[in-house]
Amino acid sequence: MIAPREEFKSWQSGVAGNGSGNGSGNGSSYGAVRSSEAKLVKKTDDSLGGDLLEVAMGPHHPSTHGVFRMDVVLDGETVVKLKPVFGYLHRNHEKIGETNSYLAAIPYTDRLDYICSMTNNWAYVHTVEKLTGLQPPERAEYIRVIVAELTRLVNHTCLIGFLVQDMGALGTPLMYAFRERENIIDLFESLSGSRMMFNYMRFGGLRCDLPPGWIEQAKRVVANYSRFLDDYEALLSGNEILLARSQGVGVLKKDLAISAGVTGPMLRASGVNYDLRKVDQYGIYNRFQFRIPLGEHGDVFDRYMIRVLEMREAVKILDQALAQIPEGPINDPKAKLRGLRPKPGEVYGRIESPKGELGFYLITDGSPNPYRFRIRPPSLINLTILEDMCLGQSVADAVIILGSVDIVLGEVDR
Amino acid sequence: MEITPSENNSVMDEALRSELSKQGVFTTSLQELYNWGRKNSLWPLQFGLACCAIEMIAASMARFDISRFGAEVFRPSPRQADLMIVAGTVTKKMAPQVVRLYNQMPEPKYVIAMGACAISGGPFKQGYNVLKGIDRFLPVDVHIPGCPPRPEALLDALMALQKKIEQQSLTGVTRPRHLTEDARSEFPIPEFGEHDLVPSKNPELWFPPTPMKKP
Amino acid sequence: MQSLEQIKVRIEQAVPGACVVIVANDALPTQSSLLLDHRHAVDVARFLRDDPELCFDYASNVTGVDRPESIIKEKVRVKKMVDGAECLIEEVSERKTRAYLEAVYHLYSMKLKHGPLIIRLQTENREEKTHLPSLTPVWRSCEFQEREAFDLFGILFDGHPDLRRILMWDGFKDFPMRKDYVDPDDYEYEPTPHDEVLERAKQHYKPEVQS
Amino acid sequence: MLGSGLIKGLAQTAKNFFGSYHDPARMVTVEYPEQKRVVPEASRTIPFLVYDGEDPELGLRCTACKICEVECPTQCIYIVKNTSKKPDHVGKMQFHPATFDIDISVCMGCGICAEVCPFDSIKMDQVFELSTADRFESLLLHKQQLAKPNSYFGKIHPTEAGEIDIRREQDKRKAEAKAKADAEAKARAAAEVQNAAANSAAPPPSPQTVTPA
Amino acid sequence: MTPLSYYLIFSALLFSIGFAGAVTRRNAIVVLIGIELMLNAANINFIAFWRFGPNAEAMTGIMFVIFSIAIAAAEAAVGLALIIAIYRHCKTANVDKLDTLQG
Amino acid sequence: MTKLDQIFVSTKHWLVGLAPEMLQSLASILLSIIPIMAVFGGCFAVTTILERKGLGRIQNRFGPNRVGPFGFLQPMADGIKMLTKEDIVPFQSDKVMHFLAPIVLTVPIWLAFSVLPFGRNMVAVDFNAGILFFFAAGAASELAVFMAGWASQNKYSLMGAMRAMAQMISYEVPLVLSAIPVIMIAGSLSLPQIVEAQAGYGAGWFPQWHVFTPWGLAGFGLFLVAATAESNRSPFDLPEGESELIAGFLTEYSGFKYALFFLGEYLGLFAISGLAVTLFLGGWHAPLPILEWLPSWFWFFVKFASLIAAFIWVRGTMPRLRMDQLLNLSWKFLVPLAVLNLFVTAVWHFSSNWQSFGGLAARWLMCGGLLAAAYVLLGRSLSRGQGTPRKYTYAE
Amino acid sequence: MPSEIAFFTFAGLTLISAIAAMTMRNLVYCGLCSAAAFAGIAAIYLQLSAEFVGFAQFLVYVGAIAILIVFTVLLTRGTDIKPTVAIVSRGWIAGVVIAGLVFASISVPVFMSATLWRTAPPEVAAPVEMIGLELMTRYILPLEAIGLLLTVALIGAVVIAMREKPAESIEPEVTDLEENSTPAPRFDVSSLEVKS
Repeated sequence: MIAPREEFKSWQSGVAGNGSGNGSGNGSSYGAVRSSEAKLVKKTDDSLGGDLLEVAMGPHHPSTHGVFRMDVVLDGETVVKLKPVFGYLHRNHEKIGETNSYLAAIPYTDRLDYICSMTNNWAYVHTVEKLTGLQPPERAEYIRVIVAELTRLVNHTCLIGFLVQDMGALGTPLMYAFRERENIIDLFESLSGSRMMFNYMRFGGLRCDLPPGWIEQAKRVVANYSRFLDDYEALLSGNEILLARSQGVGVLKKDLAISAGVTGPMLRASGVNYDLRKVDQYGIYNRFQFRIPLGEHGDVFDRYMIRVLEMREAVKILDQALAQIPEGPINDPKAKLRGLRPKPGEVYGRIESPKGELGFYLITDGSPNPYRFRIRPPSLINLTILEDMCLGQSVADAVIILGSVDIVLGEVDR
Repeated sequence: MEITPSENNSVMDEALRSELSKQGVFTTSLQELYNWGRKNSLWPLQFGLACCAIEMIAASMARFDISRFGAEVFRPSPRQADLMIVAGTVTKKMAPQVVRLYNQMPEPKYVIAMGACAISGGPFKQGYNVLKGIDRFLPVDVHIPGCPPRPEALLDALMALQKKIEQQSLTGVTRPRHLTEDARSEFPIPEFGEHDLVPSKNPELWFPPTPMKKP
Repeated sequence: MQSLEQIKVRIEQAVPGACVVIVANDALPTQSSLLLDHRHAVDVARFLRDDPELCFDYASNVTGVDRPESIIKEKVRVKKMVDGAECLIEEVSERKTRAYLEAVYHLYSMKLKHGPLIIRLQTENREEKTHLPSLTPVWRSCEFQEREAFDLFGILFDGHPDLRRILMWDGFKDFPMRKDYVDPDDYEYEPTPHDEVLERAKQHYKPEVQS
Repeated sequence: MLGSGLIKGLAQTAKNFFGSYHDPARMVTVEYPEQKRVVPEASRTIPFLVYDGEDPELGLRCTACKICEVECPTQCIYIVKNTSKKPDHVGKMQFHPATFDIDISVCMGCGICAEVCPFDSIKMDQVFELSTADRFESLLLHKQQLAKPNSYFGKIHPTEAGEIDIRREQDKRKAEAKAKADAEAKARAAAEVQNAAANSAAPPPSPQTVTPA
Repeated sequence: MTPLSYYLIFSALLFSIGFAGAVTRRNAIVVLIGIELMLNAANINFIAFWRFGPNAEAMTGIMFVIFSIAIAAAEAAVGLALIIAIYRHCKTANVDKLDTLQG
Repeated sequence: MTKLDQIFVSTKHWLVGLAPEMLQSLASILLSIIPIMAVFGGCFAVTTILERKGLGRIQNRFGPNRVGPFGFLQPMADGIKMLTKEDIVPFQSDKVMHFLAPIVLTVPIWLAFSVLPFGRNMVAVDFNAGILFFFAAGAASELAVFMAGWASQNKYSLMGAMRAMAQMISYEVPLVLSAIPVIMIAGSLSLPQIVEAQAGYGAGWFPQWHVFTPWGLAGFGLFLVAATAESNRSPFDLPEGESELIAGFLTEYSGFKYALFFLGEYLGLFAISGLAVTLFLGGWHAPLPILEWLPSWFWFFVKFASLIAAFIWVRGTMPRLRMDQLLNLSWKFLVPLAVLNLFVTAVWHFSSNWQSFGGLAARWLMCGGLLAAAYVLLGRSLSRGQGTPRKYTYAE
Repeated sequence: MPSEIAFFTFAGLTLISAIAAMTMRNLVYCGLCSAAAFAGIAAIYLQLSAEFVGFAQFLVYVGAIAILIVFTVLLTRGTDIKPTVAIVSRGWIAGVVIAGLVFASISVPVFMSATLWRTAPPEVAAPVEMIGLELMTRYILPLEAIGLLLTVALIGAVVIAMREKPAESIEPEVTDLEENSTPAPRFDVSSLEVKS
């Protein structure tokens, strides 16, 4: 039906990912035919006698969880150099935050780490509350803890799904993860009206109260969740292939993790006890009984397992919070919706998002919009040591190491 | 076998169809078969950009199950994909890559712009690194507004695309883009400039209307 | 954690010649900060990291801030002789602030679980003297964040192992997070035009808009 | 060990395979175009404008105050005030929009416009089947497309709409009562004036009471 | 039925081609291919003579070819391993350039 | 009964008889080839849709169900689309090889079907070295994969091709080694004779299939693992592992050529499943004597289908291995076990006259114990301490 | 007649591929053409009703040796893919002349001999059982020798192809936490693009 295109007279020939993205010298010119020189193999002199292969994985690559690129140099299948390239999803959150009002920045925080919108909301309103001295009432604090822990469940389940997907399981664990995610998303939707971009928290409180019957539904979901976790672990935790792929792979040492500012489950998998829920005791986390699981080896399997154990702890917190939640108002009476003008100064606020420390740094100058709006993304900083973890591993390992770091590009590039 | 465009309108009534069957039944049925095959086997490119990608994944998961339409075969290689779902914000740094991926797809190929960002830059259109709509560089078949659109909205768009394919003919004015004589299956890839993409739009594709005037 | 004054005294003892200034912060949480001088910044940072009582082993947040020249108008009552009589006159005095770029580091201690300690470094101006010492050798976590500050603000970190653009492409010339950055003119049709859009529309659609 | 984990995993998937035939918790697919999930009441997609009564032009609650235009984070709302005024539900004369456009190709559905609207005029819709091939015309919604009756609002957000209706009804009644009281007071005053005038034997002005619409 | 001489001529041709290649080409891999072709030419002769020979049930030709194939496999494995080792050492697989022993 | 059993054979004879004398041999060949191509081509279509539906069910969704009745026309739509899709030959690629590769892959696999016995007297060609022919035909696919990867001139393709070759060469060894015990016991390389060797029922009901012996079970397991790897199925789908190599050696293929690769891959799977049925699962024999009234080809296809289902099931469950682990599995686990299995088979063969109860038990224990011990030892050494439960501490 | 057609087809294909394998510039083509030649020879064996040998030839030569050759080409790539020397050189001419002489010296006796023009006895078969029995009885010693040879060759090939020094595992560069240490630049410093 269609005449075959004999020669693909294109500006490039390689498929996806090995094209230029960074524009550093290999950007194609508009309308001009790029040199058809085979850039298949770039020979580099190395002492080992083998030939090195330069591969650009990404920005369109199935394993990079979005638009991330790793410039990898391979010796056979072994990674000898890895250069992360960012910015393919740089959406100028900080610039937009500096031109918009304090209220208008809340929906933008939803879109930072778009799997954990609730905790992003919380981090931002937490920072502004620190700045303005607004104090959310008790019920609001409880609801915040509940939605944050539900978010943790969503994030960790999906992460494990993506991680096992990266190992090559045909999406089955991911499907199960999303099956359970949908239940929590339903909760969030009936609470805030949207499936992903909740825009739920407000300075000194919340946008709206729980709808009737929500607590019961949430209790049901949480009760099912530990059952689901058992199933999930039966599917994965003992799987020999998963063990072989993940144990001893991508080891991150304690000292390096601290120096590199790694936070969240990844840090705790390396054995560092640092969880802002315990350290800062923000919100009302001091009221709940829960423990911080710590890994020992700091490899991919520990990172997987820490997340499973954290989910089990999150279920515990949820059980307590859902049982204890009091009645009452959900907003600080001092809070007003529009026209927030904090007095000049600066503040840094942070919370433990599922991926690590999510901080906001605001400088105010008395105008209705912040002078400086800075987001401290856990995903980006956790990637600092990506190369250190991947060197000497095979390319397939690099993929799952990246998966185990748990990045969301919206947050990495902002 | 010659069928004039007016006759070859796919929304033809039964009487016309029976009349045609005397002379051109073969062409008509071939066309139907071709459209039927194309519309029921839309393999998307496994290609997520931002937030909407999560809803795209959700659409392929158990609750919404895009596979019912035969479209769950997310191909990681553009050579085997038919449908590019631009799911999320296209940044200027990413735009050349998106165009390149489109160029690498074989004809017939379709583009769905999913979400406000892909259509117009959406909430991020004020940003300096955000492309204000993928249709500046690529011909988009279906736009789905929303931020992000629900997975059902993606399914709805898929059905809209299927309907669009169904109404195309092999010849005449309703023929698809790739069967026109001067069809381009590749579009120029913008280059990174010192301040912006060069050029910032493809003038052959992008015909915005004049903006209204604020009194 | 020790108070900022104590830390300042200890730094000045430990790193001879270091000049540390406390920068006050009037906001509610009063997170005041320490301004360091360029020459001793790395030594001070190393001291902060290694001192067993401080042990700021974790640099959480590194960011740049743009401080362009601005004019602060102050109303001052000045005693002046008017018509031979002394009287108070309100006079507006204009004061120009110094233009500089700033790097702000938020330090915490994972070991002792305290913080934050905020340190900041300022460049001489915004145009050509935008060099600052890099603290990446002290804390690895500064690596990408300093690169980002370079990319978006144009702060040059001396001693950084890999100072390249991180978010924008390599050939990009501007520093978009600076306050005086002008967006590229990629104006497009906007159906809900606001004033600035209309200004641009005039350039792009001259005949249509005027007609 | 030695493959037992693999077998456990296989057992899990087998459980799900067979479960998908009888267990609704495992077969969760909703076959979209035929079956549709009931979206929760709070659900929101794009904004719309509420009007009371039958006529979208007359009953439009919007007063073109432009708060939403200012607060919208994405600046996707465009309002032009009409020069004339029309009475609102309590009878106060209000401006109304000559143009009210929302560019849903930009709107991110955050709902801030609905939150800040002091007139309960702009609310969040629940339609999501908006896909279109036409990027410029179909995605710019004008006042005509945006205006939807209050009954529709009551259908998609029953709780909220109920509260608003009650409040507006109260406002209206209060306004009526106030107007009545005002009228009575006026009448009384007029009567007093009249009396006084009568007492002073001056011809009284004819009383003019305005009844609110 | 094809006469025996056809096979013999064919095998002679094959042998000469392999020989010419082995002699003229410089790349060790091509030389090895040439040698394999010559070996195969011999094998064809064995099979042909077995097929046309007087006592075919003895199967000597077949046996010889089976062993020959096995040896060829071993030879190819060792030969190619040698080529890889030489390449790694001298960065070339060109036999002309391997003249280190000439001093 | 035999009428139904032999319906295809007698139909073929009848049809051949209709042809003129001169063309009878040609007709006979055609009548063997065409049904094989039709049946397995149909199998390909049905398997793709059933696989998608089955995976869907495993993942708690429906799978394709809107195209045609129950979605069964989905493969047809896919086929039409693929046929009409533009065929892109990359600018830098080697055009001849790019074109030849899918053909070189598909044709030999079709040939491999000619020696498989699908039922009683239903084999296209009865070579007396049939199994050797099968493996020889399978060997060509490696070259095809290499050609595809090399001709594409794409890094991912080349890496995929290298992986594919290393994998196929490594797994051909255990594949052949695990088939040799069957040849030893059956005493023939001819596949119909191997099926015949599994005829009859022990104690009147127990099928004498090879899989029901210790060496047979071990061999069957080894064969299946090696077959999965040979046909590039999950968890051994490294050559086209999409999370690492986009689509491996298929990255640059589009349209009909891609469809041919797809077809070739599935045909390879079918062929090797058919061989597994023939070698270990008793070919076309019924599992129980009372079920013998069902035709022999029915039983072949039942076993064949259940093997395919098992492959789909495994595909839906497991993540994939890494390259070095894959090769280790072959060389350090499968090959030694297969060699040991040869020895065990010899023991089994020479103890075949231990027919007393004690003798039988001793025979089973000895052979089974040897294999089990080797399995445990090799498995432990392969996993090297992985899988020991880890302890996690908690901080309050 | 059909057998002659088959013979000429296969022989022609084999010779063409053999010539191509010997003359092609691109080594990958050489390898693939040699595979085609080996396959053609296997077909000739089949035509000579040496079934077992034909299959074995295909399995070993196409399935193993050709693959090995191609693998080696890839591992030693960059050497001879685009040679600079012209294909027709003095050495080349000499080689072809010698090869022609070899061919002549073999083929002349073939053409001279009358007995070689005879056609085959009608039915000859080499059943696999017979081959097996022969291997295990009369040829047991050569078989053992071959087994030994293959083992030695296998080990030898592995030893030869092994890297001279075992590949050092690349230690991840950990940023030194010691004092006074600046992490070594991890990428080429010259590529730094510092512009203000």
